[in-house]
Amino acid sequence: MTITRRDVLLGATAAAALLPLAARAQTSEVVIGATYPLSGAGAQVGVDAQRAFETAIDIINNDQDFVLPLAKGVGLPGLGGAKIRMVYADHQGDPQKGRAEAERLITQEKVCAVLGSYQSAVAVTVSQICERYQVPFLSADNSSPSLHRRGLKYYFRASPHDEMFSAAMFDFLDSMKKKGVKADTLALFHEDTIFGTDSANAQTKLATERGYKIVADIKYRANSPSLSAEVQQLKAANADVLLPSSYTTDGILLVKTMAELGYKPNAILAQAAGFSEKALYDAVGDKLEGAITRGSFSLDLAAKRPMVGKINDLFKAKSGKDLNDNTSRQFMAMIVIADAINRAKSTDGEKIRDAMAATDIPGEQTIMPWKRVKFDDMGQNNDADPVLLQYIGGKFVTIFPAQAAVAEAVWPMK
Amino acid sequence: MGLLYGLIAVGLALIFGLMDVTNFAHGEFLMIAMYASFFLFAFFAIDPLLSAPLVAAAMFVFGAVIYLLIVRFAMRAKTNAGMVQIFTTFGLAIVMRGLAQLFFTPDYRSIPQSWLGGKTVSVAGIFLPEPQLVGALVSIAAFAGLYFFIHRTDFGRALEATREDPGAVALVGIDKNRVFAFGWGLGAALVGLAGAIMAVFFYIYPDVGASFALIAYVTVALGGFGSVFGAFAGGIIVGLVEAVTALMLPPSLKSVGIYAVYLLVVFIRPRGLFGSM
Amino acid sequence: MDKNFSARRRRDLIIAAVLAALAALAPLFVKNVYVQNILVLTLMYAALSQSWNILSGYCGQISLGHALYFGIGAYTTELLFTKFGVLPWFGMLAGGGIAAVIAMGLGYPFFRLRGHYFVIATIVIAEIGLLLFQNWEWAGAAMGITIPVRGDSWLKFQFMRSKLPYFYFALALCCIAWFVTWWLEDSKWGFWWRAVKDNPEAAESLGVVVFNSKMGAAAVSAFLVAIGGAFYAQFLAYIDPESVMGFQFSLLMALPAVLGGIGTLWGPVLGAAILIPMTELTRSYIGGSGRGVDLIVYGTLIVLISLALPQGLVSLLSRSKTKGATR
Amino acid sequence: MTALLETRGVWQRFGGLVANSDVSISVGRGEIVGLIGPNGAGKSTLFNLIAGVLPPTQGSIWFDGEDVTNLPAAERCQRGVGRTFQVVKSFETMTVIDNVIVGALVRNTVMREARRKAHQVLEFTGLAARADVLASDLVPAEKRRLEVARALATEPKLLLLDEVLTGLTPTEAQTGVALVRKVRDAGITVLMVEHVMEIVMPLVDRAIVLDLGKVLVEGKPSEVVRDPKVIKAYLGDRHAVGA
Repeated sequence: MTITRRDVLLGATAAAALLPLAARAQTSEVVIGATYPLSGAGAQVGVDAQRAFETAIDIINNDQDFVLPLAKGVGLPGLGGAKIRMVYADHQGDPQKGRAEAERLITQEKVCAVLGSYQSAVAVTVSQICERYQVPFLSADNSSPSLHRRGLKYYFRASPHDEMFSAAMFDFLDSMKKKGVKADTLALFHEDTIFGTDSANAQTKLATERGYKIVADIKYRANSPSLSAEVQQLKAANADVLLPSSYTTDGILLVKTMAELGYKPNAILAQAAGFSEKALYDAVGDKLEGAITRGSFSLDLAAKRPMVGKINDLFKAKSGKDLNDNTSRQFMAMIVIADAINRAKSTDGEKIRDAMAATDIPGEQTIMPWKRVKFDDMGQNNDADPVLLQYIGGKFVTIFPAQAAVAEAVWPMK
Repeated sequence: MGLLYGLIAVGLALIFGLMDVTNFAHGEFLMIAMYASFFLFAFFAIDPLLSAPLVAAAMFVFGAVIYLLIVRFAMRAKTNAGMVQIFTTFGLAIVMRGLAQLFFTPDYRSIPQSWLGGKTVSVAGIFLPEPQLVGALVSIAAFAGLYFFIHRTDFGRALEATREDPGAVALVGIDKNRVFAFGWGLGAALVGLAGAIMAVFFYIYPDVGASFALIAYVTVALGGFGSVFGAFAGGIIVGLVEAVTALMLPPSLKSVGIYAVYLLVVFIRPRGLFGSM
Repeated sequence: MDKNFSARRRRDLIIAAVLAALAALAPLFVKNVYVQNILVLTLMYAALSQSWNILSGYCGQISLGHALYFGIGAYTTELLFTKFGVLPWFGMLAGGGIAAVIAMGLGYPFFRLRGHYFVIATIVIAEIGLLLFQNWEWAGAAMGITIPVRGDSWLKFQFMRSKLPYFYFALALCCIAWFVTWWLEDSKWGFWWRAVKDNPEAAESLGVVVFNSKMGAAAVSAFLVAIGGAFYAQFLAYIDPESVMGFQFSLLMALPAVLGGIGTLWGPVLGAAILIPMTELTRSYIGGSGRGVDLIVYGTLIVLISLALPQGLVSLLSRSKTKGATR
Repeated sequence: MTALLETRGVWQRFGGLVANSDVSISVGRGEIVGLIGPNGAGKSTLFNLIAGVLPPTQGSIWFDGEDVTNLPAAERCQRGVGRTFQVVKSFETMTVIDNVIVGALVRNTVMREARRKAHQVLEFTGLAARADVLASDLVPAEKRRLEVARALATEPKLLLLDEVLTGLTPTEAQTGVALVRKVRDAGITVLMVEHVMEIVMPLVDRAIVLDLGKVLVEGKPSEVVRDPKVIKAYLGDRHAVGA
């Protein structure tokens, strides 16, 4: 009774509209899906991600001279030079919509792999659906450690997760302490969704193990209209190091409120997210001289690997921005999945999965400071070394680990 | 902070409280005003403090036009007028967000340098951020102005009479639509002021209104519909409760305190603190 | 006896039976899982909106906090399942029961409030629920609960790829919600609720215990919505506070009924049948641009329908059919 | 036989305002009693106290041999007190028949019976032809009549009529008077509040005049209209209205 004729008609129209696309997909194209927030609070990230993917596809589909897999030659040689086409879906940060869109991408658009998804909660449902349809899901930019520990066969993540990031942060603190810097007390400041909670859990664990004292652990509501009360508490705790895990919106408000209330910690060591977004530095960069953020990417690499700079130029031409933590990972995710499809010589989900599992890309063939791309049996790349970047003079400088560093950390921050 | 909540709520107090029109797009009005301040700053380098009257004037026109083009028709509904208003303005809110995303992109904007931004006055060891201080002053002025306006001018009386009995005022020769369009304009202009002040220390993006809308509704209802002074008091209480809750509970629960106080107040006084309706 | 009346009731029932039968056959023709997904959601929102309509449409107590009951249904089911191994079928009923009890508990103070004060109180209480779940470690807090799916099982009501079991469950839920409404419409409760909505004072003078009527409506409404929440949790196999208790659910439950015709038997179904596919299709086919065009289209349609048909889409049909039954 | 309704020393104060002071009246079974008095005499307040809208500040109300002082309106209706409202309160979105069914449900829990009862009442009150019309589409006189029908459907022992005849055209008023008689003939006691004496005096068996919250005079209509106190109270009122 609830299905009216109109409903069925709508469905039929939708199906009909899709047919040509699906038919085309099987010819000389390889279709890859990406689910991102394209409207609502996280929309900018989704829009930037589209630019990053397009940059990678340009390199793969056209003959370019980079030391990246598939850069040379046109398209995917393993599939007779087939070209990659992206289909984007908007999940609006809602797990249900993410799931529905993933299902649509797989069954309607016939995508052979799915990339995503910025918000971790959405990655949960999207990867479940991919598992059910035996289509590989590659987390480009989700950093929640719980994601790869769910026993999924079709889940992969080339980039580090928050525990790896947090470990690097504590390694850095340890090394600073050896140099005689006072960094004994920490203040955690994290938002209340999966990202913030996961990050804070990892940091709490590491702090206890390594003998740091957490003097404030402040969980706040994401997108709060005001953070004054929270910052008052941070100020009262007056820790040596502030460890924020915030998205862009709250990050901007945090820094502004800190300045207003006259709170300045010796160091800010951020769990990326908002603190690697250009918008945040456009807004409050002047107050963040010397802030440190973890990252998986650094433009400094351009000095050692010139292609990083060139690829950054390509991206900048499309988006008007430099590659950052998110967009670089998105770019790499595209390269990694294309490489696997190429080796699988097929668009069959299971074959691509096996090819993904066998992935072994040396670090030099990436734009990242990673040792290599190689997945463990849970689909996690444990060789993705995070870096720490310090915001100095309007740009990021790599300060840790030593082999990637181009400068010494400035401590305390200005 | 409480006075700022009050400032955001004051426009709503007029539209929602005094004219008894549900406006679910209030947060989006704020968003538009913040963008207006931002662009005046970005293109003409006008400090938000200076542009506030400009923004308010523009918002006045905007509010009146929205009323005449859309809300007027929503109020004509004979049955379940309340629901029609809720969902018309809700739809309007979605459209405004969509348009903002289309024209302004979803990127986060903020005004990096302004006369007020980031400066702090220290009074007896308590830090008072200047933008919030100015916000508080503007807020008090806005409330005082509105209070005077409603209770001491012909228009204020016309507004109240129109809400009470639109038929009767028509007999006396008052055009209901003109009165309400003016009311909406004024409400929007007050939000415009709030937006200009907010733009100094808050980031701006298409969904920014959502963060404030619920607080604004609660503020107005807490003080009581139909009372300008109530909305003012409501704002102060909300600010205080928020600060106190954040000290006692994990800060992520601070809104719970505000909501709980609202529930407590209306259970004891079903018309809010100073409500007349 | 008045023939018109019973004829109309019988006709409604027959139309419903025919539509339900047609719907039950739909999967024979609709093989496309994306469309099936839309159908499942449409049915679910029709059922939710029908349940919301009982309290807010018939009894006139506009609630914009029904997400609370939706979330309680979802959480009760999944907490019982993942922590104690209770099958979702029982969890669902438990969730419904808990939601009904909470609805009545809240009714005590809430039903004294009128108009906007009541509406805002409902929004606020759902928001409090959301915040509490967001901070409740045992219930997964922000991480939510992932429901382990290990193959198809009717017992655990989980299925890997097939949408059909979900489809039929949603259809059944929708039929039940419709039938309950149909049955209540011509019952003591149904009359009492409408009387309370129109004029509580007059209702009281005619022996209607207004308070109890509201409580009854709240309990039935919350129970059904919680079952819907439990279904959603099973369907999604993952829940977190934002995705089952967010304000958007409260609105999405109300919207179909309002667009279709609030306080009418067919309004919620009609509204959901138009609104949900529209929401999904606009997002899927014009949302990928990242420019918010889908929001503009969606919002404009809501404004236009609200303005053009204040009594809902049903009023288009009812002119000729149900002469003045329940506008 | 005891009176059907009795108020014993009832007071009602609103803040400093005394609306009823020490009002003791009684209504016998089968009577039509008129409760009259000038504006502001406290008629409506007393009426609401009897109907159970609010409890009296002081004093007690007895109905059918029981103390009902603290019972809510719904409970009194179940015991046999039916009422109408001065400002009509129809269920606007419901049809006429549905309006009446709400009343009929007090004594009939089975829908079919409630519906049959409602139809009987509509026949009785002459609204049968309008059964399927929405209450909001009725003309004012019909709305008044609907109020009576709804109350009658609750099968009351006592029917409280609040200015049902006021504001009607002479013809409409005559029909109304006939209906009230018919109601009494059906064995229902009637207590009616009216502001205008001319309409009610020929109809009622007994009249109670309230002034300034107190019982001024009580007795046969013919005696009451001649009472100088009543004339004074009313004349004063008339002058005020006329001026």
